[in-house]
Amino acid sequence: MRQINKAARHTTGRLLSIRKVGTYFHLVLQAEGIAEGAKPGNFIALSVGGDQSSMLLHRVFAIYRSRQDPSHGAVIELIVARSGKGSDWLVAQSEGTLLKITGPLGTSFPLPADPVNVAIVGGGYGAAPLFDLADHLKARGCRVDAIIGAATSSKVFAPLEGKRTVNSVTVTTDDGSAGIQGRVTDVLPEIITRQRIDLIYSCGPMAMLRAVDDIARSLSIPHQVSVEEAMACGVGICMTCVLPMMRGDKVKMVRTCIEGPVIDGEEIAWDEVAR
Amino acid sequence: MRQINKAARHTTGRLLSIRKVGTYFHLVLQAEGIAEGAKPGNFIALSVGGDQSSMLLHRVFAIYRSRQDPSHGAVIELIVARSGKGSDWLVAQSEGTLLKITGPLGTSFPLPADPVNVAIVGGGYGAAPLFDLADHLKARGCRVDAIIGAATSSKVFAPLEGKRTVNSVTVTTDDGSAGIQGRVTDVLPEIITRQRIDLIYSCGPMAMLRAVDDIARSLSIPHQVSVEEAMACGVGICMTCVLPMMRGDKVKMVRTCIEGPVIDGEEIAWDEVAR
Amino acid sequence: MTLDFSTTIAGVRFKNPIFTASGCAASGKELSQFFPLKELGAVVTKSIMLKARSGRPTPRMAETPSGMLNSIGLQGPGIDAFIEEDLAWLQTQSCDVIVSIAGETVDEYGALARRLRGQRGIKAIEVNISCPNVANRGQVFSCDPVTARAAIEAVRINLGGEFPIIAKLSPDVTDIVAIAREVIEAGADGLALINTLLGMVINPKTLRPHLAGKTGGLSGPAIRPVAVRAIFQVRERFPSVAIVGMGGVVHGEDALELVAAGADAVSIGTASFGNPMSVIEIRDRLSTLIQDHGFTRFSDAVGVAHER
Amino acid sequence: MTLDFSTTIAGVRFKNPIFTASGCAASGKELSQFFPLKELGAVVTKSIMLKARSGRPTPRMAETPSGMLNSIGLQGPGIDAFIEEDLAWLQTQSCDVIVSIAGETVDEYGALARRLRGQRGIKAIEVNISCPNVANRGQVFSCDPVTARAAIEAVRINLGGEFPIIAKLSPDVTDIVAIAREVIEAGADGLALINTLLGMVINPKTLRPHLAGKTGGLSGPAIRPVAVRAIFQVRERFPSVAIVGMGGVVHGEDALELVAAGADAVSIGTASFGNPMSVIEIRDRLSTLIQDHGFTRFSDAVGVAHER
Ligand SMILES: Cc1cc2nc3c(=O)[nH]c(=O)nc-3n(C[C@H](O)[C@H](O)[C@H](O)COP(=O)(O)OP(=O)(O)OC[C@H]3O[C@@H](n4cnc5c(N)ncnc54)[C@H](O)[C@@H]3O)c2cc1C
Ligand SMILES: Cc1cc2nc3c(=O)[nH]c(=O)nc-3n(C[C@H](O)[C@H](O)[C@H](O)COP(=O)(O)OP(=O)(O)OC[C@H]3O[C@@H](n4cnc5c(N)ncnc54)[C@H](O)[C@@H]3O)c2cc1C
Ligand SMILES: Cc1cc2nc3c(=O)[nH]c(=O)nc-3n(C[C@H](O)[C@H](O)[C@H](O)COP(=O)(O)O)c2cc1C
Ligand SMILES: Cc1cc2nc3c(=O)[nH]c(=O)nc-3n(C[C@H](O)[C@H](O)[C@H](O)COP(=O)(O)O)c2cc1C
Ligand code: FES
Ligand code: FES
Repeated sequence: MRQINKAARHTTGRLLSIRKVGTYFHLVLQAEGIAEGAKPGNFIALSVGGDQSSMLLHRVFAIYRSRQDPSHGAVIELIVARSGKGSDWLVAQSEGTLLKITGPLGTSFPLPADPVNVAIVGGGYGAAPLFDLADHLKARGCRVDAIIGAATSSKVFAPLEGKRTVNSVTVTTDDGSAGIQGRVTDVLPEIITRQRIDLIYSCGPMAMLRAVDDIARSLSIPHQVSVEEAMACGVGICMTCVLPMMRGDKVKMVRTCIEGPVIDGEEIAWDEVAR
Repeated sequence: MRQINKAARHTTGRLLSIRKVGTYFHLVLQAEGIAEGAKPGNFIALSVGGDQSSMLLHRVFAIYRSRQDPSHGAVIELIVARSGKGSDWLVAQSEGTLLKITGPLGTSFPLPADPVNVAIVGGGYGAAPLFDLADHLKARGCRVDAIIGAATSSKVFAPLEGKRTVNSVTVTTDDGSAGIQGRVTDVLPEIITRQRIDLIYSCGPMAMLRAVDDIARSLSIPHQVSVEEAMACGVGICMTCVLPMMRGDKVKMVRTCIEGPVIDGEEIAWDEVAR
Repeated sequence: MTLDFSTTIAGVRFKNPIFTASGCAASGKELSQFFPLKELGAVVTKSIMLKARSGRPTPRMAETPSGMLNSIGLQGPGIDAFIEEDLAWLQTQSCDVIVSIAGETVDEYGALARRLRGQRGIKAIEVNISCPNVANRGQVFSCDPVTARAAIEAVRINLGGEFPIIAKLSPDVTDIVAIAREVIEAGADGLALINTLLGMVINPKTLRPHLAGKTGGLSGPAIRPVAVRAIFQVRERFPSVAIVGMGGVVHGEDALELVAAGADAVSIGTASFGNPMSVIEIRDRLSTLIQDHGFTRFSDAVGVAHER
Repeated sequence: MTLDFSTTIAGVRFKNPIFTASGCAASGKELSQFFPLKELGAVVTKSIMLKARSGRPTPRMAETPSGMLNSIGLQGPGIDAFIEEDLAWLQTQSCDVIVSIAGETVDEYGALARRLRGQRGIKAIEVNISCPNVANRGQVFSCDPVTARAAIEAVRINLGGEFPIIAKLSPDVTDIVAIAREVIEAGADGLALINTLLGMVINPKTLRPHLAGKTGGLSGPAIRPVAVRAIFQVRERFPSVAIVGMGGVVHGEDALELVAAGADAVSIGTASFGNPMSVIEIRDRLSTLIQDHGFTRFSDAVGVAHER
């Protein structure tokens, strides 16, 4: 069962390093008290802009990896895309900047008890948390095939270590600048069949998640989705991040920062999702 | 005659250096097109806080010095006190920060045609522009005696080069931590008599300016005052910086960013000034 | 010198004057992982309606300069589930609770009040007659003196004097003092000032309203000067009514502004979205500031800006 | 593809839709050292009254989060000196001018209009019936349908149809559409939306109102969502009335928001205080954005947010 991470803390952490990876930025943050309890799929929330900022709301990012660093203690790593004023500010910070961090937040990817065949499907920066998940899956003896899609090659996030973890990586790009030209869903059915996939995990843009879920539903393959809804708080108090989900036979507006971001694909009432 | 500086430009300049001087900060800014036309007494306006700042209004600072730098071209220097959120931000910037600068603004100190005896009276950071003025006065053969006051020693602004320019420096502090314990006005009358002062220039907190003006008026000594009113724009368009001044036999609310900051002491309707 | 940091709202004592703002702390559980709720003066719960309600479609929020728009549309489980689950849980937290209610009709306000009668663990009822996120703007009861009065009267009659009534008003009116007068006459023991301002953001890419509900409520520091003004005006005219102030409080200094203008307590809303510890940080800072100003009782600072 | 960036307000053509906001560019001279005034769609002058007026005492301003309060109190030289000096000077700048007027009584509005009749170099009259910085809040004509109508009628009758009339409204009303209807019926050819919101700041050190005049007008990006909402609401109800939009425009994107909501032109106020080149930068950026959206005529972008 997915469960909300109840170990959330609010703390101040130092930005230990920031470096460009394609069009993304790889950030390493000191996060004492947060990194320790983080599970794959959890996210954190950051305050941005500094004291006199006009930006009040939290910015949330999936935890790419959390680990114990020999010299800096508990750290978390993020993969950040520039997509607005807050992320612009964040990636313009330099090492040493102090950041207010809240986390770990949200649900995590449920892990199968048995060593099954798994496909991870990531779009853009959505691939980041899936590689950490793959690590855990491999440790349980699963076979893991990765399908990583993006608009163009510079937006493909498939780090070397990540690639080593999984059994295979298939890259797709919309413009064909890397891997196969097309969408992740163009290659997914074939891989499902070839590798006898038992379970799918996906993370990326909502349109991709929906397309993947269509395939999973049609083949009755369990599908764990990490969704992305606009969030103002990330901690469950604002009710802005809701997604229509099936609860019994009713559609309910459910907070994706509390009952998500990782959700059973079949629970999502896709037809009611606003576009 | 004091005249508004009509050479004002709006430009972007680089912060070339920033260093602490007592409780103040000494800033050197690249200010191509601004520094060239600056006269003693003029000020500049800066935007603060960066793109996503909640602070919209200009911050104004007297030009401490303007000069041609061999490697950086036209530069201006400021002496900045921390006194609120904008100045806090400014002094936290590091070399290389780009700043939007508007200037030179306002009236400048009128210079006497003849080599007369001058007293400059500065309070706190208000002393800064007076040393540049002293340079010009000395070039015209004036004798210049400086009286520099502050609450405490760390707030006395009397740089070495400045001290060398003038004929004498008398320091007063409220707490006696440097120079004579007391106010500038405690020592001014005696210096006026001893040095046969013909003309007074002052710059500092409004209460000090008023007290100096009382003395100047009672002895019928011409007094040029650089006033400090809260300014939103610094360029004459908001009408917030007004001071009640005599215009003929009427009191008018006059913009101190346009008809000031340097004003004839006797024109100020002190009794109408809000406290 | 220790500070008496308690405050009294319509005869009810709260241990300190910092509350959550309705709709900005859900029903308390979510914040309780960051600090014990009993650290707060009170938890003000999200406005609850008679029936379960799914609220408006997304996008439900837009960040604006020093503020945000929301159009949640009063999503909630309905009063019965609220009492059984949320209120029951809050009672286990030994924190003081103010329940916020919102009706679609005058009768619904009455029914909500009846339903709360006899419930334990409630210190006061906040009556939200000012939510801008309803399809029919005519439903903003507090924009009209007649409906404002009617809603408060319905609550008063049905509550039977059991809890003090705090009427929450909208700043989107020509004369907030006139509306305040109506609700006070109708039996409100206190006022909550202010709810959000009606606003709109257009998405620069689509050139269409960004919120699915088109308009939303503007909150955050952007509106603080409006809140201070509203509190000041109402306090000036009604020196003895209780006022719970809110609107853009992010720092202790901001809370002090509202207190000096006349607020007996201060609710924190949007600030919590960027920092879940805001309420605690603001409480502690306010306490320090009040002592720095030489007060030994919080209540002496209330409305001090009105002195000459 | 070139852009037709011109706009038409009540039959009068302006070369581009970016204007200064009244009271935020004095009478134009001060900005002219940074750029030629004829670069602008129009210079809207500071509201002028019948007699010279010294305005309110200082402090007259307070910076607020993403905004500011001002309480200038309509300081100015009076209409005669304005015509002789300011207007005469503006006529030498070959720029288009909109003169803003403000009266203390209905008769004064009439007298101001009479005085402007026959003056050359004026493209339109903006009638400020919404300044919050007057001692008696009853003087905010646009807060009351009756006085709003009376002031505009007085201007119309006395102007004799010579210039279009733009009525400037306050957002501090329960129903801005109702006020808009009154002034349109009274003969306004266009509306200026919005004037400042009434606000207050308490000085955290003195714990007294920071402004000498206690309350002031809130402007800047903080209020932009309110401006967009007001423009959208009025445009929806009155598809063909001319609207000059204003309120918190700092970037070209912000101007586009107001245009999409329904503004035929956009005035820039507070932004100029932090950057005197704002008006030009916003004009250029808006032009680029409009072309990026595929429009060839500015007027096609006006009100586009109302389309489904
Ligand atoms: C569970 C989750 C995990 C995420 N993980 C990552 C990640 O690993 N790397 C990454 O680059 N991005 C991630 N995002 C998206 C990221 O949160 C947004 O790109 C970011 O908040 C945009 O902020 P901004 O200031 O740049 O944009 P703005 O548009 O200025 O943001 C304004 C407000 O809207 C919210 N908002 C806007 N877009 C989004 C969005 N797509 N998702 C959530 N909130 C949004 C912001 O939080 C903020 O409160 C994740 C989102 C979610 C929900
Ligand atoms: C002509 C003139 C010359 C000045 N020269 C210097 C100088 O050389 N060094 C120095 O340290 N300071 C100088 N000041 C004062 C300086 O402008 C203020 O300290 C500064 O603006 C405060 O900004 P803040 O953001 O820190 O404070 P805040 O209080 O946050 O400022 C808010 C707003 O009020 C205005 N404001 C607040 N206090 C003042 C003030 N005292 N004067 C003008 N505007 C104010 C700011 O410009 C801003 O728009 C001068 C002021 C004037 C008028
Ligand atoms: C997301 C959100 C939801 C809100 N929901 C409610 C509500 O249910 N009932 C209510 O009375 N006020 C509600 N409000 C208004 C707040 O309680 C508060 O009055 C307003 O936000 C101003 O305070 P702030 O600036 O501190 O947020 C809500 C505000 C926000 C931002
Ligand atoms: C300092 C100041 C003075 C103003 N004076 C006037 C005025 O004289 N007449 C008027 O109609 N509006 C006046 N306004 C209101 C502006 O014209 C404009 O409506 C308002 O500030 C919103 O726009 P902004 O956010 O771009 O500033 C003034 C605003 C400010 C900030
Ligand atoms: S983001 Fe606030 S409740 Fe989910
Ligand atoms: S500071 Fe704006 S007019 Fe002087």
